[in-house]
Amino acid sequence: MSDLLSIRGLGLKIDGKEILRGVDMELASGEIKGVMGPNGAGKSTLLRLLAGELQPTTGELTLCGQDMSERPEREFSRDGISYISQRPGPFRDLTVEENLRGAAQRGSLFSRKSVRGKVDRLAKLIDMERKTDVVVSELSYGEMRTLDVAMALASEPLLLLADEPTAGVSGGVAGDIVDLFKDLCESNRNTPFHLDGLIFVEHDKGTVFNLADRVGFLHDGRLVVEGTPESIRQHGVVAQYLSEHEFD
Amino acid sequence: MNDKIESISRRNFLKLLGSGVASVALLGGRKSYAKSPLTIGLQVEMTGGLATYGYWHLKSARAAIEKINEEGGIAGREVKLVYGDTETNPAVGSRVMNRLILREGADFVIGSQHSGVCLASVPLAKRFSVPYFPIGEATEITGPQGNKYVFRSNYSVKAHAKSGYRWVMDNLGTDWTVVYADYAMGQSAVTEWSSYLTAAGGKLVGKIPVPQGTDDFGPYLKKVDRGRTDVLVIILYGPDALACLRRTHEMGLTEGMKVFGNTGSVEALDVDFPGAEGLYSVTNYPRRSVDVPEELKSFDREFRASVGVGPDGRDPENGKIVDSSHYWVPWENVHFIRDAVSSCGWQGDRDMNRLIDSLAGIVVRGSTGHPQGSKYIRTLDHQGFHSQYIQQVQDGELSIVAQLPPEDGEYEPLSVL
Amino acid sequence: MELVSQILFGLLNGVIWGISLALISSGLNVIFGLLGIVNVAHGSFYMMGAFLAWFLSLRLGTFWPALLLVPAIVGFLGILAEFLLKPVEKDHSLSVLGTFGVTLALQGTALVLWGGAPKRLTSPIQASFSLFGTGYSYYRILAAGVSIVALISLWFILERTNFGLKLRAVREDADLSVASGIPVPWIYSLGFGLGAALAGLSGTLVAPMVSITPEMGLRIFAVVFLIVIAGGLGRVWNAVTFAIAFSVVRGLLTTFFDPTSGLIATFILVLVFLLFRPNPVTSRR
Amino acid sequence: MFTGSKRVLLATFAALVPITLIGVFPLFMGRFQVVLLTEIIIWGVFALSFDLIYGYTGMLSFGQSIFFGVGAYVLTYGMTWELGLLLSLVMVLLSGALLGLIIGAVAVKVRGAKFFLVTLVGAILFHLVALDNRWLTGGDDGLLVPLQFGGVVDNFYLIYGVGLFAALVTLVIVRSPVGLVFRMIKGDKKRAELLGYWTDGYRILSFAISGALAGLAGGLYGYTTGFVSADFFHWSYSADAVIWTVLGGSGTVAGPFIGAALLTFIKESLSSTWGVIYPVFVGLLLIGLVIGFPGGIVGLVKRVASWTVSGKEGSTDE
Repeated sequence: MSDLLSIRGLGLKIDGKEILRGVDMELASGEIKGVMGPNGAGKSTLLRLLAGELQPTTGELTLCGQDMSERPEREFSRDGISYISQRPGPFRDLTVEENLRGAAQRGSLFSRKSVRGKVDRLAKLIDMERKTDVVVSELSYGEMRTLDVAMALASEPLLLLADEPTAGVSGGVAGDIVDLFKDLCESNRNTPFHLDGLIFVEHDKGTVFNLADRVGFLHDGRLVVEGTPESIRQHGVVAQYLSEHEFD
Repeated sequence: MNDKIESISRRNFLKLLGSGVASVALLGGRKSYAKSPLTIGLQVEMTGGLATYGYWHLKSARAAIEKINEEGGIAGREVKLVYGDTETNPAVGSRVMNRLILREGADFVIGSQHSGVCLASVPLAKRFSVPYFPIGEATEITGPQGNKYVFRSNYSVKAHAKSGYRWVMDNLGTDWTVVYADYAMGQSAVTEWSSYLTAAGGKLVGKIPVPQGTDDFGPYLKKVDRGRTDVLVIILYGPDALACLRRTHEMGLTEGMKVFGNTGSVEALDVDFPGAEGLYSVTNYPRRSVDVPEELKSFDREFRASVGVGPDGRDPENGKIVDSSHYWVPWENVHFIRDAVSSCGWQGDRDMNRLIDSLAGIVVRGSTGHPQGSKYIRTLDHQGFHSQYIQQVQDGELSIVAQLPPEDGEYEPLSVL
Repeated sequence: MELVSQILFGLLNGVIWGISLALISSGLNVIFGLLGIVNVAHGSFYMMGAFLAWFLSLRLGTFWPALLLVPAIVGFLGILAEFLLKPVEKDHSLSVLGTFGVTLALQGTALVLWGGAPKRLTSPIQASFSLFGTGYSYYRILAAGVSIVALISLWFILERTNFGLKLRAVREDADLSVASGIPVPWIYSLGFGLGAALAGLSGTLVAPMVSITPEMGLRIFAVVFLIVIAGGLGRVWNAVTFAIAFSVVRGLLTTFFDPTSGLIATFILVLVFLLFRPNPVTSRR
Repeated sequence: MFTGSKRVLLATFAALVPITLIGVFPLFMGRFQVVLLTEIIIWGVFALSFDLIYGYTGMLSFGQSIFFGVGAYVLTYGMTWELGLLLSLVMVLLSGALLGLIIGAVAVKVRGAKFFLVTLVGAILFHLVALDNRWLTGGDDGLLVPLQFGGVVDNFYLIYGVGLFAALVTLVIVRSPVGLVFRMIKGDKKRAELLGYWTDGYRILSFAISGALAGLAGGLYGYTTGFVSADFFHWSYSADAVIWTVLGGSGTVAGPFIGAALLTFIKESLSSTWGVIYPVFVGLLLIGLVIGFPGGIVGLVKRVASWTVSGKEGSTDE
């Protein structure tokens, strides 16, 4: 089976500062990948590059065999990549329903019925059917993050990129989000909102080792090591990092 | 009288706010004519670029109406003044015209000093069949853009040029450089003056357009060809004229060259500054009493006393300088209305044609009602012709150096009504 | 020969006017470039400066005290305006609206207090000298000199004083500034006041050279904004260079072409520059 | 809407009452009030055009006077060439939209303060060009519009009809999926782009629709007054639209009309003495609105309504 995503020698320089250097990574279909690393290692930057928000200085980026490195940002979403950024992203002045509709209608602007059906399903998926008319600015932080997940799913992506989706969210809600990711990745290809792949950045190592099939460890802009959760723990740098963040 | 108008509109406003839509219905609508006062509307520049003129126009119209009411009104009817501020802006001026006619029930409207406002109001005069007396000087107002309801008793740009160019050629010189405002008024003035000049064998050495609102006249005045120019003609208005004159002086252009300005150049300005000294310009009426011709002196005295202008051309109360070239126009227009209404026995709309007939071709002599002197309104295009003066700044004061008769300004009508 | 003298005159005259423009632009550069507040009212501070200079000169019988008094008064007006608009100063759209309100209020006040008729202030120095065959007033040279002194002082304040350091740091990292004990709201107020005072000084200096009207602020503010943006936000010397370049180019274009077309051409040039210049915010040092 | 059908009904009813009242206004009012109301409707449409790009799409433009002026002149020439009112108005709409596309395509390259400046300079440029080309525009002195004028009341109903049409079209657009994208762009342009929208395209589209509406207002104004001049391009007309919208409530269809009505009315009712301080009043009002009531009058009404009606937040767009 071909790789869903493949990056080769990806690098990024901003104002002469190297943020990422020569990162190689593959994501097989159906795979969940966690990305770890200390602050400033370039985790979020990597995700933003994959989401098209930033343009790499060097290297190439292929999605399902298509070269994406020269494409404008919006086409990443159209080609099946969704991205949940580090900060809550819903439009604060719009209602939950409008946010979902806005995310869901992109490919089918004028088929109101199908959009409406999708919005209903999404609201149900995140258990917000009763809150559709609430303006986002009145939601709790956890609810906003959950809404972020639903909005990311609305375009029915192949690949989801999530930047610390559970940080700052209460344990229960965080668990729900993790479970939802797991379900969607493991679900049948024909289920609505099925995910073909997931890359997430997370500080909480419990979540990482629980959710990920494979884990990559970034340090100082380089992908130091990548492997299964079991194998990666043994690696020197990772072990040191883990011991330093015992109580994360 | 003024207070009454103001309080009505304020009450009007409060009613609409307070009790909603219906209550105003009682105040709207056009009055019936039976014994009601005759209403004269005035479009006036109280704010904006020509506010200095508006201050005097209101005083002038008000004084004329007060005087006529003391004398028993017009054809036995009391005269009422209604006015509105155009903000020197055609859009607002057009709304004022609507309000004066439709809400205040003006039977006549005396126009604005601003040509744009006048042009915007001309179609409304026709639409509502209300005689309109514009003051703005754009030639087209009594030309292709005019209509039979429009009467201008004062000079147009073309009349000023026609009347003045000869004197300038004979007395100041035949080789001119013109510095002018690069927008409608300046452009049409420069066309008129220079075409009369060249037709009479004079020479236009240079034509220097200056955009509106220029602070720095240096580069423009630097273009003046000093060796070949006799007369520097300045066609600028208000702040621009002031800035230009000061720089002319600073750059030493006043030495060895005569400077001549159009009517707007020093109108209502204090001319007691070095750059203005020696400047010649045209005016419709002397600023100071001493310069008024002997036969008009007694009328001038009464006129000034009524409006509130001192013999030095200033408001005795606050020292504001009068726009002497124009402030007589509202006063005289009120009297033109009186003359025409009394002579034709006008009562209301159905007598309109008779009124128009008696205004067209009307001839008046110098009198208290027409202190500026003899003049006539031509039948063909409803343009008025009167005498004009050449004035010069001498020792910080404007003094008259020549008087030009009405015939000098007469030109072929641009179009016939 | 005549042409050469015209060009030389145009160049020098352009530089002299450009320095006044540079002074008012530098004021906006502090407010907009450094603090990031979109201050549409900047032209009105300039207008107020000119009116106050005229008013004080008539009252005091001499021009010179205005050079100190007017910037102080206008600077205070600036602080007052900033204080009012503090809640919205971070939002570009709302601060455009708010400062536009300030513009209307100031312009209206000038109109009510002093009327719409153009005011003229007699130049405190009447003498002039001959420049390429035409007279040129010493006052213009003096005004340019005072402007240069003010610009150097501004540079000194920004680069060499503690206040300047804070002023430059406050927008870069507001959190950090708080942490290091700088009273951020005060930096904003004083910075705004400093910018307004510079506009006031510029207004004072040009007062004896122009016709003073309530509209003079609106006429200049778009140009000032263009200069600050084109020169790069927050860069004092770039804005100065641009102001002079703009003034010279405009002078030459309007001299040798039909002036309104020249004005149009200048605006189009600046507009193109504005649209296609790489984003000055990210290219900041 | 999912659950808000009752609210939509209520809002529709709330909108129908004033619309009907305005419709029967000429039956009770004097001619001047009718003329004034006609003008207010035109200004309302003009302000609405600004609201579409500012209140909905989040772009603070001072360039609306460009379209106003162009609309007025296109109508003038349409009438001069005897194309008839309807065809002239269609031409006005098309030219406004086309110009909006062009100017929009240039202006969306920049954002924030630069966008404001680019549109402002655009208006200054158009004004200068109009002043400089008297053969086309008549400059300051302007041109007369050949009218087939049918009287104050007839004209009122014409403008009333067109105004209603403009408001309805706008309402449909802002309520449509496209309108949702506009509002998303206003909220967070980057985020909308991330969701796959070509935001610059939508911004240009918004500009074009707004240009058509502003042009329509200009055309109607020229038709009503019978006079157009280069002055119509002056950016102070844009500034008026901005102030009306902010006062009435941006991001609503009713707001611009309410703001235009209120300020035109206040100005018209002020005596000459008070007229002088009107600009000061408007300036202070604007400052107060920006720091105190960013939602304008409609926002205030909504807030009061949500206090009284069981605290449920309303989001009606009428």
